[in-house]
Amino acid sequence: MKLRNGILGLALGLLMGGVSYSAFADDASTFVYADAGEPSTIDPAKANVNWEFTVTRNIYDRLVDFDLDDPSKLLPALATEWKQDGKVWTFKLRDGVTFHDGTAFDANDVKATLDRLLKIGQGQSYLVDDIASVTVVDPKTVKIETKAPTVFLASNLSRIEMLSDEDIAKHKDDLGQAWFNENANGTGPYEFVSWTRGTQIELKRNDKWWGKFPEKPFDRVLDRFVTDGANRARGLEGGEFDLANFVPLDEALRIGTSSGFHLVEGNNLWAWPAIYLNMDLAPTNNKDFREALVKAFDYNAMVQSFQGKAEVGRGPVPSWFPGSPEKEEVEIKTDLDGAKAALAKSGLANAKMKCSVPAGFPEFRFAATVLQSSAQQLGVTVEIEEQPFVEAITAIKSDRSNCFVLGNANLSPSDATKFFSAHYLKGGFYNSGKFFDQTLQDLVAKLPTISDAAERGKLLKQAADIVVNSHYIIWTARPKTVVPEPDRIGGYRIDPAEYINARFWEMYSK
Amino acid sequence: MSISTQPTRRTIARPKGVLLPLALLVLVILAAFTLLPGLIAPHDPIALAMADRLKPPSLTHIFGTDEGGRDVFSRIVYGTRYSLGVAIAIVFASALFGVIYGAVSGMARQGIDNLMMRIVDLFFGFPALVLALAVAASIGRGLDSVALSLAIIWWPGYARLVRGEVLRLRERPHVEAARALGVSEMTILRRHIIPFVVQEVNVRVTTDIGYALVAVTALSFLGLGANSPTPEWGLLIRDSRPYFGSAWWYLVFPGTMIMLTATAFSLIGDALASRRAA
Amino acid sequence: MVIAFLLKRLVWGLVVLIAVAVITFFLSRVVPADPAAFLAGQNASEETVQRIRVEHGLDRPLPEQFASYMIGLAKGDLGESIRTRRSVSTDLKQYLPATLELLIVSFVLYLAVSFSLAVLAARRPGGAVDGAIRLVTMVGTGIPVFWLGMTLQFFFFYKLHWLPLGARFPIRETAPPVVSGFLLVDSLLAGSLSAFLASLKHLTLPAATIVVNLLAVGTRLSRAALIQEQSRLYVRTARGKGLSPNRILFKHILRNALSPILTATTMQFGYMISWVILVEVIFDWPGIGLYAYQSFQVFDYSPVIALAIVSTAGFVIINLVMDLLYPVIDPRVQSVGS
Amino acid sequence: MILSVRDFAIGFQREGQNLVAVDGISFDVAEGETFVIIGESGSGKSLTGMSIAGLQPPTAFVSGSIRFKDREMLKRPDAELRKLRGPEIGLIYQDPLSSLNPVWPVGDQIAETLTAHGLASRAEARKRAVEMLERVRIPDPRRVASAYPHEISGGMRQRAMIAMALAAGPSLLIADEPTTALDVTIKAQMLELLAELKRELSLTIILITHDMGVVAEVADRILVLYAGRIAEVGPADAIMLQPSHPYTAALMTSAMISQTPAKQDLNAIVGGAPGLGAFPAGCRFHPRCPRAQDDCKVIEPPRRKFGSVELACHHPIEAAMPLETARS
Amino acid sequence: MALLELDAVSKTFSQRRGGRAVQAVAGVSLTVGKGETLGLVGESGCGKSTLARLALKLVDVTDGRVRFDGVDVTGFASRRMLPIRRRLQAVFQDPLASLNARMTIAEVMREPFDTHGVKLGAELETRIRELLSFVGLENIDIRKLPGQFSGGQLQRIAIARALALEPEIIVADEPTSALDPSIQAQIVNLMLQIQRKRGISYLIISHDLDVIGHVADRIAVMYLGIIIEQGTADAIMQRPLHPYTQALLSAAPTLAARRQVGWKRIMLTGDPPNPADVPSGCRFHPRCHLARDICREKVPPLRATPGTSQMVACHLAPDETAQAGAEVGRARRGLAVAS
Repeated sequence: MKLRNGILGLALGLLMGGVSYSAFADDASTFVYADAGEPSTIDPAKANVNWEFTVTRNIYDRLVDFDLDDPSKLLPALATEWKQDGKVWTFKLRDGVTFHDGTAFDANDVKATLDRLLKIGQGQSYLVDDIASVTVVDPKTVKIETKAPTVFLASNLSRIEMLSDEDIAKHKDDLGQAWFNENANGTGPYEFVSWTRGTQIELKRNDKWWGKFPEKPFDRVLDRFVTDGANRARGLEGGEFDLANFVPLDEALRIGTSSGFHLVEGNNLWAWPAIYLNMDLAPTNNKDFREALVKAFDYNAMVQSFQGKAEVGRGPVPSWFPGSPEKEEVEIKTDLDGAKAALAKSGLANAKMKCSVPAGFPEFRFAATVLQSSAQQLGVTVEIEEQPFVEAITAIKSDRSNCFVLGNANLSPSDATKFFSAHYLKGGFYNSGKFFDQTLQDLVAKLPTISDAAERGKLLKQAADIVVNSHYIIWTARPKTVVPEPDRIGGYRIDPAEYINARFWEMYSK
Repeated sequence: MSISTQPTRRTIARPKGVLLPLALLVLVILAAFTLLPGLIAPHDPIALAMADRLKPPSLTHIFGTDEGGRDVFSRIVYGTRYSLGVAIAIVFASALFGVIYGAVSGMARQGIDNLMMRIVDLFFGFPALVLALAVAASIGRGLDSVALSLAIIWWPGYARLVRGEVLRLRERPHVEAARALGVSEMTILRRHIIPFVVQEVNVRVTTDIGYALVAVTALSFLGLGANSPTPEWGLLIRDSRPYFGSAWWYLVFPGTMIMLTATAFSLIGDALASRRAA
Repeated sequence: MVIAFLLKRLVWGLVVLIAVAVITFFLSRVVPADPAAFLAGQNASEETVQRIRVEHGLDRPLPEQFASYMIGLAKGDLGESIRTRRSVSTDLKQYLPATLELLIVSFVLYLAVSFSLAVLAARRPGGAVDGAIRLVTMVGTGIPVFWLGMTLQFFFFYKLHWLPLGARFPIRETAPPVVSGFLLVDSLLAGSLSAFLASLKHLTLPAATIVVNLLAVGTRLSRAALIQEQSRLYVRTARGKGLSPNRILFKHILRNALSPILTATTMQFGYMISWVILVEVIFDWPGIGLYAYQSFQVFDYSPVIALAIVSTAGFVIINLVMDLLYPVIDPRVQSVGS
Repeated sequence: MILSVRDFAIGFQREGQNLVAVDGISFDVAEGETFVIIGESGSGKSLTGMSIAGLQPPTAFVSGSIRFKDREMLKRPDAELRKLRGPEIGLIYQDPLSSLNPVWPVGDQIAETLTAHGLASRAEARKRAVEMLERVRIPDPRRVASAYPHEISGGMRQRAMIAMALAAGPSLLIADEPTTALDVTIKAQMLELLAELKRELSLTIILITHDMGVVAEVADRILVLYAGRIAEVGPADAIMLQPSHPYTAALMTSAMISQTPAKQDLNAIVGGAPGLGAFPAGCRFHPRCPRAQDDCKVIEPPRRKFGSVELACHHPIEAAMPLETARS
Repeated sequence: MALLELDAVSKTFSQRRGGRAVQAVAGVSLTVGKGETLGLVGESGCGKSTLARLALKLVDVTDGRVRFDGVDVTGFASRRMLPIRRRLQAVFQDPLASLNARMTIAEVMREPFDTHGVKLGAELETRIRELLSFVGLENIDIRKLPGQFSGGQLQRIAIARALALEPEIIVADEPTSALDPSIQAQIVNLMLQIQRKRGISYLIISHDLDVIGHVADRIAVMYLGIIIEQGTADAIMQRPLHPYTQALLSAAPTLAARRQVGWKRIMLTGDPPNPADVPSGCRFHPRCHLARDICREKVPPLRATPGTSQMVACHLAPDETAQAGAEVGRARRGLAVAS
């Protein structure tokens, strides 16, 4: 009896539901992006990692934009004009911009956003932590005063998303942290639709966006969370995804050169396997020992593992970065004899050391493997431990490990000091090996205040030399980023600071 | 109710066609891999040879090479010691502990027996992999912690098996006869109970080695086990993941090796079981 | 009698759950990692990190953290996930149906397949069919579950394009409105047969992976139970009554073999819960396994403990149900639990 | 003749060897008689009994012929044999507890004999089951019908087994050691019941046993099996009171404990019965036979008529020997 | 003095998980004298095997005392029992099961010596051979395992082992019932021969009245945990006084019965009752054809009957039972029933 009722109900449901719901709407204008992870938050004040930026960058706008091909060149965005006058920067805002909820964008939004960001102190706040105060001059003018004169403020603001002051006010109890974690209301090209936990975030195109879409843009974007790199590659190749990030290099090259795909190549900072050596823990606290490691390292193996799509780094600031002194740096080469001599000088023959590698990045693991193999030639034993990121960085910071492999994460398009702040300054989060040099500290503090580019270049070189000569870091390789893009779509450009971060508003179908 | 008066000849289990010999052959090969990897492996399992990076199977590299140009076959050969060695260590350690625990519980007074079995029940209530994950994560990564965490979830099976057998055997007439003879409890356990238990345990151990191997490689695959560049089989599969589409051999051979090994042990365990039944 | 038994089992289940909570709590806190660092982000200052630690109570002494966790637990609060920045209960509500759907489908499939194979094998023990089934299932169990998953993906998605790579529903399509959280049910409720079939298609590979891995043990145990029952004297009696082999199998042997099979099956469910983590990772299946695994990657404790508790609770419940089922199946088991 | 067995042989293949368990035996069973097959374990008595109902182990090979009511039973497809078991041939066994399905009520199992053969509807069969239980003298048959086997006593179980075997009205009942596992007092009840049922239902009974007391009580004719061959077959009185075959004689005398003065040695047969595959040449009994001579070791004794019995012995006990003197 | 004495022993088994406790043995007193054979007979479930275990101290009594050669051994721990065990040996029902299947016959045979610290050194094998030939196994291969011998041979081996330490008494629990009829007689004879040669005492437990009647000097009949009749073998076999004993004797089919014409056996109705559910009054009353009110109400004590050597626990014996008993005894011996 019960069974019969159940079947009846089911049949009824089929009949009635059949009218109201259809799963298979033919939707060609959907863009599926396979992202390497699921955001922990989509609050621009907290966004930390690529898959969070994927969402924030497309929903929100920034005051200024920059040219992906020449990061030193800034472009107008929400601000149409800006100028620096010592410690004070003035921004003129664009007219007629509205948030997705219909409210207008004005100077109050800028002030509320920056105040909130600095108060929370997470995410990208380090880019603007030299701001002293923000003042609304009039609805279309905002004045920002910094603690010391800084030439980089505008370029750093090219990474700061603008929220609505109404939203912030509405949720002011916790600075809107709970609300912004999973809700979004920006002025940007795409509008937040929904977040299906564990699966995807859906966006839809904002018709009223002030900017310009290409022809045949995508109306609907699905940001899929596909944590497994092989699955991202497989899905991209099989046509389930339109684009994927962090595709393993070998797979990217193979897919990109197969029919129906083309390769997009570019510079970036992210996949930059640098080996940080612990300055506090023996044996890597010995400078000669570090030198031995740096000289013994088989750079060629790294370049080969990147199938030639890489060069050897010479310092902390990549050569293509605005103002980089890299070209003037000495090329780093494998020098086994020099390494042996340095090791002899250190008196640490047969030393043992441990290396922590954040799991999930084959390039990082391989860099450690090369170090191990190179060190073996010196008689030095390297034990590799591959761990989740948090565990790995905790290990070196608490002196349980001698080295740590990491990429770079300077989000600013032209402010080279940000390379230093996180990695080489005291207390910097990524200063995992606890490097400290007072001269460098002073130099980095001084750099933004100098408006003469040539002068800045000189000081930058000086800072770079300090890092290089300390042998704190082994720059194993500086690979190019290679992204396979299906021929059916176009518009993808590599953001040098963020590995691969699709600007959905530039993407189009062919 | 008459008992059989016909002489029951001990019959050795008939090998199931060619499978058992094949399984034994796999075992011999594995033993050779474990004991003499240097003689069998044509290449160094660790040293990098970038020129040979990700080469498909050929005469020089019968299983192809990995992303460091290392010979996959040689890595598998050297890896036997890690993967199978750890699996065997886990099973032996848990069997040893489980047998002692189960025997003590089975011979103990009811109250103690109850308490001891409750503890075992507790372990059975846990989802195994979750516990292993938590243990391995908290005592740090590495094959030794994988071994420890798996042994922790593995021994209760033996304890329960052995206790059950001991309880069953304790009631058997030959044990009662020995008791009537005045044989001490320790001797009864040693001479009249354990030999029968061991038979059961042998079968279980053999089959379990295969399962333990799969479990070890699973934890390695999740990143809790061996560290690069240890050529542990599960880690090989983990490492091969980024080259899934470009280097099938890198994925296929270590997996096949695990499968062959586990199946061989299962087959042999089966043969042992049917021999016991005969 | 039954009530007393139920009560006893429930109390024991509670003991197990508390033990699991205690053990996983302490195990997870021993991990030398700082989840606050994850929250704070790349360039946060040490002060920010410290502030987050305080906010999440991570700075407090372990016994204190434990006490507040257990108090929360007693109120049904599983804590807060650092990674998702939501309460774990909310997350579980989201992820559990996916896992349950996968588990149930796999389990039913596993029962059906292993039982059919066992019947085939037990028909002529030691025969060619028996041998072949044994070998195939044995190989199935010898295949590491993650490797099998990848291999299936390789063939059925990559090479043949028959089945999807992973996930629960076609990406570009709109999933049916959530009612039960089970896509199979929801798509039927929404009246879409195509959605139902699509969800089924997505279930195929993950479920097959789990089933193939468990098959050997299940088939072997069912086969052993069937063979053992076949040699029982009541079977001779049934033959003496002139019953057909099918009638003997289905009316006599089956019901007798059911309890050992059920026992074995219950044990298998424990393994299934374990394998589900691996399978969800491989197939991007948005269930609690993947959820816990990803949380585990950033040392987000609460979801891991929650997974342990939830799966243990599942296991306890299944055991309980089985205990209640035995007397129904086998009248000899009168007082449950004896 | 309700049953006629000719040159029946049954054996097994073991390790490439053919092991013959029953080696070319012939006998007839007349309608309405109680025919007893006696033998020790390994003599092949149960195999013979089961083969009559077509229930020999599937791995066994058979030869010869077994004709039941003019139907050849050997080499007949199982589907046809099945139609005979129940309506034509009933079977009961040694261990009633394990011979009943533990998970079905007793009544349902009895009724199944009828429904499976399409002899009655489900309800009808259930009614008949209760009647059958009444027939086998079970007090309160209704309660027993709905009880599970473990809920009733050993004696009741064996009665229920008998009810089940007879439910479809067979003319032949094969009883394989039906009393062996039972207590003395129950055994007596069962023998009495069988005798009564035989009269009431005009059954032919083939009883397989090694219990001489049971034989003495019920047998009309006796077949003595030794190591797969017939030692002696004939009327019960002749065989029990004046055994001609040394084996039969020895069996009888060794079972006559109550006739032996207390504490005196019993008349025992030396040695033990040979197992399958270890049957001696010549007369299979010769290693244990006190009368054995050289010819017994090599020549297999042919079967011959000897008084009212047929026997296979080179040197039978000639004189009609009263039991007391058969003791040496 | 009695060699083995059970003084009002009881054994209650408590069942796990709140099941009802079962009193398997309820206040049984028995003695076995030197050189004497006591036969204990009863149906399955009457507690006779439990009694054997109590006598062997394999289980502890719930109540009562066990004495060996005058020594109260009731509370003896296993170490203190060791010297007693040397004098008190056991033989069990299933010889194959009661020998360790993984020990060779040689190992089986040396176990008593090892256990009791008897060091024979080189003589060990000779001694084992002697023992085996004593039980009629001259030329067996003692390096074989029990599985390679027949049941009869194994029971001989078990007996040889029991004899190894020259015990004074052997407790034999159903020593013949697992064997084929032709082998049973052999074992009975062997046990009788051993007694004649060694003057050993036996406590033989069996359900087979024929065997018990043949080998025992005295017989005790057990029903539902108690002794209901006890006396010399002759008396019990020829003139049983308890209706149950009579029924037992009468029910057992024998060869001799075939020759009795017009003889009607005493048929018991019903099944042996469940030890967990003991009837009131006389335990036998629900199955007794003579039962009356007193039987239902009053427990009959085990008492001596005037003019006989028997003890019987029946309200109606001997007056109402003596004649029937004599008839049963005569019928059993194959003598014509006086009608």
